Amino acid sequence: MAEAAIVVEDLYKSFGQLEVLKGISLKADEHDVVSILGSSGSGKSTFLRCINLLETPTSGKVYVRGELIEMVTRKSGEIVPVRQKQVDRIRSRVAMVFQQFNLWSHMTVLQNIMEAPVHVLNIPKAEARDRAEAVLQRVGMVDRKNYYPAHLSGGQQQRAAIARALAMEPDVMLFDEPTSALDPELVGEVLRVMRSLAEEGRTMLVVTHEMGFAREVSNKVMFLHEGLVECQGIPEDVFENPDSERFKQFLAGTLK
Amino acid sequence: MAEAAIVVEDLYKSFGQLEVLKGISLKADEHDVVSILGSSGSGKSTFLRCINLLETPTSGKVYVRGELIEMVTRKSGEIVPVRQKQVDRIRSRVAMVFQQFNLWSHMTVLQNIMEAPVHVLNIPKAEARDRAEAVLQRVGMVDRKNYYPAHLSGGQQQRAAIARALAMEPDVMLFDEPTSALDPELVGEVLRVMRSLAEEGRTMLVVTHEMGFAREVSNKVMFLHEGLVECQGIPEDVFENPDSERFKQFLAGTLK
Amino acid sequence: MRFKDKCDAWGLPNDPIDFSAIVCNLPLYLEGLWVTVQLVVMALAIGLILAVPVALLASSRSIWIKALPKAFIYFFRGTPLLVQMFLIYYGFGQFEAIRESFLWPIFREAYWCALIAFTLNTAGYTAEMLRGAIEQTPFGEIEAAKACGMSGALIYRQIILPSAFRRALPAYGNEVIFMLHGSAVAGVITIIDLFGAARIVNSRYFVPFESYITAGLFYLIMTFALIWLFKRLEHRWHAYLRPRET
Amino acid sequence: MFDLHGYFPFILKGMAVTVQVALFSLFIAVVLGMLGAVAKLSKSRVAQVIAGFYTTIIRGVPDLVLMMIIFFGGQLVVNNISESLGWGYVDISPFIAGTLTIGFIFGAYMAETFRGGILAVSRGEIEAGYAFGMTAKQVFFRITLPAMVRHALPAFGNNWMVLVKATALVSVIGLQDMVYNANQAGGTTRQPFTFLLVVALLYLLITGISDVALRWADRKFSVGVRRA
Amino acid sequence: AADWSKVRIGVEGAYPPFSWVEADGTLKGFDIDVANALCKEMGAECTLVQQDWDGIIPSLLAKKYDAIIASMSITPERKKKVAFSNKYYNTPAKFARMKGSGIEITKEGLAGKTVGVQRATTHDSFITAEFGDAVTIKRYGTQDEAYLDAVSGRIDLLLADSVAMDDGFLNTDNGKDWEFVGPDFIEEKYFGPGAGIAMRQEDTDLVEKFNAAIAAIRANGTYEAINKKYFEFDVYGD
Ligand SMILES: Nc1ncnc2c1ncn2[C@@H]1O[C@H](COP(=O)(O)OP(=O)(O)OP(=O)(O)O)[C@@H](O)[C@H]1O
Ligand SMILES: Nc1ncnc2c1ncn2[C@@H]1O[C@H](COP(=O)(O)OP(=O)(O)OP(=O)(O)O)[C@@H](O)[C@H]1O
Ligand SMILES: [Mg+2]
Ligand SMILES: [Mg+2]
Repeated sequence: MAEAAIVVEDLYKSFGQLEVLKGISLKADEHDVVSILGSSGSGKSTFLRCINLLETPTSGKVYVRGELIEMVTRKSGEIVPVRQKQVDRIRSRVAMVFQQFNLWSHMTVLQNIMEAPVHVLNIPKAEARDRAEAVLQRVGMVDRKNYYPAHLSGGQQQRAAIARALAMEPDVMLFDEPTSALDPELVGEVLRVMRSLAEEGRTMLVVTHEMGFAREVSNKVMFLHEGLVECQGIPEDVFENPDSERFKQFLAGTLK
Repeated sequence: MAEAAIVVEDLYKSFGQLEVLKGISLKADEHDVVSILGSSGSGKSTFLRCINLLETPTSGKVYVRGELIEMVTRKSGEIVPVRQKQVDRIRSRVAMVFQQFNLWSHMTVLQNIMEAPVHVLNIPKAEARDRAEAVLQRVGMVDRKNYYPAHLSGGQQQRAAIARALAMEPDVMLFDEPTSALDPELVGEVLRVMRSLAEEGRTMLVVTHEMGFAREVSNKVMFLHEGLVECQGIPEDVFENPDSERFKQFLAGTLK
Repeated sequence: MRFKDKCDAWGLPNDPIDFSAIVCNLPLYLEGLWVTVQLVVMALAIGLILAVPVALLASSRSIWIKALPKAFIYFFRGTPLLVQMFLIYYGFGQFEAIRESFLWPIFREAYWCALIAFTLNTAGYTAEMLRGAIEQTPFGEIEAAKACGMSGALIYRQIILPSAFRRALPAYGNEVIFMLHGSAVAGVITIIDLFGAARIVNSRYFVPFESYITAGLFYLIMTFALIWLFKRLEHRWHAYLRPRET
Repeated sequence: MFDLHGYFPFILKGMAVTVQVALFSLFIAVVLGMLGAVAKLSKSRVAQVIAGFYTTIIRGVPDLVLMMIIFFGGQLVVNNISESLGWGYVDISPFIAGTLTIGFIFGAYMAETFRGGILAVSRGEIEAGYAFGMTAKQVFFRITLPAMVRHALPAFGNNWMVLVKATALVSVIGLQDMVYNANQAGGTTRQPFTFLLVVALLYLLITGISDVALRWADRKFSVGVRRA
Repeated sequence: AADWSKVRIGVEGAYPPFSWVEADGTLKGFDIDVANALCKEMGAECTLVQQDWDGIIPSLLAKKYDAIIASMSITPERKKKVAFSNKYYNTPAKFARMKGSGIEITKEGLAGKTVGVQRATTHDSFITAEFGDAVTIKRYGTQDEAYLDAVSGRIDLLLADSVAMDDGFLNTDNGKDWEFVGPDFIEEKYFGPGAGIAMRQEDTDLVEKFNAAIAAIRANGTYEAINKKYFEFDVYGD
């Protein structure tokens, strides 16, 4: 069997006094699409950000494709990665799509997409350009490649951001509420692209409030509540027979 | 019989090539509450703004309490009021409440309300203060009198703006979509105040999209379409048996 | 050498750093400081008064009305204060016509020349700031004033200018500090201001480091006082912009 | 229009000096400003304190006074250093002193400008850089810096205008810029007004050209911005 | 630079006829010619550095140049800071007034008058010490500026070197309404023995060299030639 794409073991994270994650474990195999649900403030974003080390976990282990991200506790009590190089390398294999898109505003769409392949993966420019054109094709944005982000609609910006992540040919893609900054009519565009990625067999971790997506597209669902995994499983089980009171409440809230 | 509060005769208004009002007439007696309806761009705001000369009509006559606002055509073709003093005086008797409130941001609510009575009507300060307190009472805002506009909610700002208009003890009040810049939950506050003003017998011209208000509070309704009066009458007639196809369409649109 | 002798002497022995000349000449510094304060305060006050009509004219829509005030602003913002001061002091003194005119008693004095240069300079900068602030007045607030029957002049007095002044306050605070610093050029046309005092002490005792650092300290203290003052003013005047205190 | 008694080339020579001083000191100011901004935003307390001290003092004391302190004091310091290193005399010419002083002064203003510009860069764009595996250096040079230019440009333009005018002060330490030369010519011919007016017009020429260039730059760097 | 094959000399450039700047920017004048002659005599390669009077001694001390040839009077005060060569000329100081103003150079005559001098000169220290409480003193960065203000009538009197004022002002078109008044002032206490070359105190060898060079050009006629070029009398004094 192939190595699991992402393994998280007993992850804790505190901000100062506030304990946000209280021991979370997750195993995502290749081709898995994991939906992470939870109400606001339950720690979903923090969990995702710990995986590519935009936040440093307080304790716990993160393996990407079997490789453990090594951490060490400084004398000051601060926890830091042992080798920054390892972190940079792992980040380049775990691509993230943000809620606010975070496209680089001073670059065109094409430049945004070529940036990391050229400067992080050191791919020749010409090749990076071909790759960029291909992923733009993939998300249906070829005709917008020379636009600046500010001149695109929200849905187009998010598709460009997805293309930027795809161009890294990452092992895993992390999505943090990729549709919640969009108008309802733009949500569809982006969900369509994500669904097609899932069908292609990409490994994805998706924080979302779109129950339709969680139910139909993903093959694993994880519900966080106050920093703990409240329930977890395949969508059919979790949605049809929710054994958690809280999850029932949550579903009632989001569906009304 | 008392003089009619507002009489408009055959009003035309063009912006450059664009003819926005194409001959509008209206008679509002004292205590009348006239709702002006119409889809976006039909010229409602322009009509209202012509009455207190924030826009100068291209032709037509406006009488306020029987007094004709005198206009003259300059050699340059520009139309201007004959006496600016008359315009200022008439404006001081016709108060306007704007969609965007337009409170003076560097003054407290109390200062906003006292400003025009003191400097335009030349009322002594102490008296103006009493008057301001009274109108604030009227709109339920006494406890906010020393706040700056930026520190109030939209509904409170609009009530302050109504108080500012009331403090002028105007013959006529003009409202230009006074609730459409507000969140649905704030709309109620303002409508309640307006309804009570109507019940007091104030003469009011109200541009609004609130069909409930038009139907229940006003005693005259006027529907504008592409710069013309498409239909006009008492609400019962106009709403129950609309003889205009366009008005039917419009109603269908706003009620859905 | 005894201290008193040091004060009387022209030139001091070669000590690495010697502040005794400064101490001896503290009265000179204080006189200079007083001149600086006078010049700056008066220039700012008159300049501000002058700036208001200039700004109003410059924000007019008619090209004819705004041409002259704009040129005024452009000239005084576009050239160095030092040059403006030289122009007024040495330049005007060159003309027979000015020397014969009733203006001469004013242009004769370096003090008044400096004051005129400073005033016009700060008026130029302040007018530009005010013009910007005037043009930023929310259109709706002006319409609301019109709709209340306010006349044009009243609207300017009650609505546009008060809110423009508030908006311009932070930028004006910077201008005041720049004026204070700029005033040091007065020392170049025979005025014994704070910088002029430092020049005299330096050229008499050859203690450049000590003399200028002392002046620098005085300027620094005044700058901090001004910064503090403007913080207070902004606190008062910008209540309407601050988040509400609970 | 003016009778310049043949001194015009002399004034133009001074103008060349003025422009050189302005450009060289701009370069120094940009370098110092960048260092200052990075120091102020760094996590190191020491760097923060040094940069804070630098910007506060410089902006609290008039340029003219600083120029005197650096022109005279700076030479003494350099002498002491070069003597202790056994280099002998290292000259600080008025040009170097003037340029360094103005660069040093405006470095403090630039530091504030750049700091503001860097802070205005969206946090998310920087995070996105890290999320794609860029090193801190790459993020700074490829994301933060270019994105900052647009935010910093207006204040940068202001600084440049003030800097150009500040070059007039170098005449006071004896550098033969156009103000110095105009004073010389005005003194010799006893027609100071004429020469100073010419100098004022030349300054307007420089600031006018700068204005046009800055507008152009602003348009160029704002291509990625939607304008109302 | 200890062998003094290269010497940097500070000059002023705003003090005609001793030094001024031509339209093409070149330096001219008696001081300049003397400086060049002395350098030639010493076999040194000289660079002239123009410096405002105010900063002329501080810049010497800061080693911006090695010697000052700028009509600087040898005074006891300056000697505390710098070393001087022997004098290379000596001319008296004198007042000038507007023709017809009738001002006399007495305590009473000067009372309330404005006198223009160049800042930090012997004239400055003289008038400050002797008449400081009677007159208003206006101090200028250059002598030229003082002349400008004399023409425009901002000052009642000028006090300056008689020769400099004669050639640089009174004999020019601008100075036609002005005239000398009062006696020559040559008090050693203020004016010293004449104008000398100022150097840093530690450079005693350079002082020697300049002294020798001055003696040499006085002896070989170079000095006389320069003198003739500018003046009809002997500026060296006695
Ligand atoms: N940098 C930080 N410093 C301190 N507290 C933080 C920080 N980031 C997040 N938190 C806190 O951690 C908790 C969880 O935040 P997180 O953003 O992970 O929630 P979330 O589940 O993503 O919520 P949402 O659906 O609103 O995005 C919140 O209480 C938040 O205030
Ligand atoms: N100052 C102006 N200059 C040019 N055209 C204008 C101006 N003001 C309004 N118009 C045009 O006049 C037409 C009518 O505008 P008006 O604001 O009166 O419409 P309205 O009925 O109030 O619409 P809404 O419901 O959107 O407020 C519009 O087409 C508008 O674009
Ligand atoms: Mg989140
Ligand atoms: Mg409208």
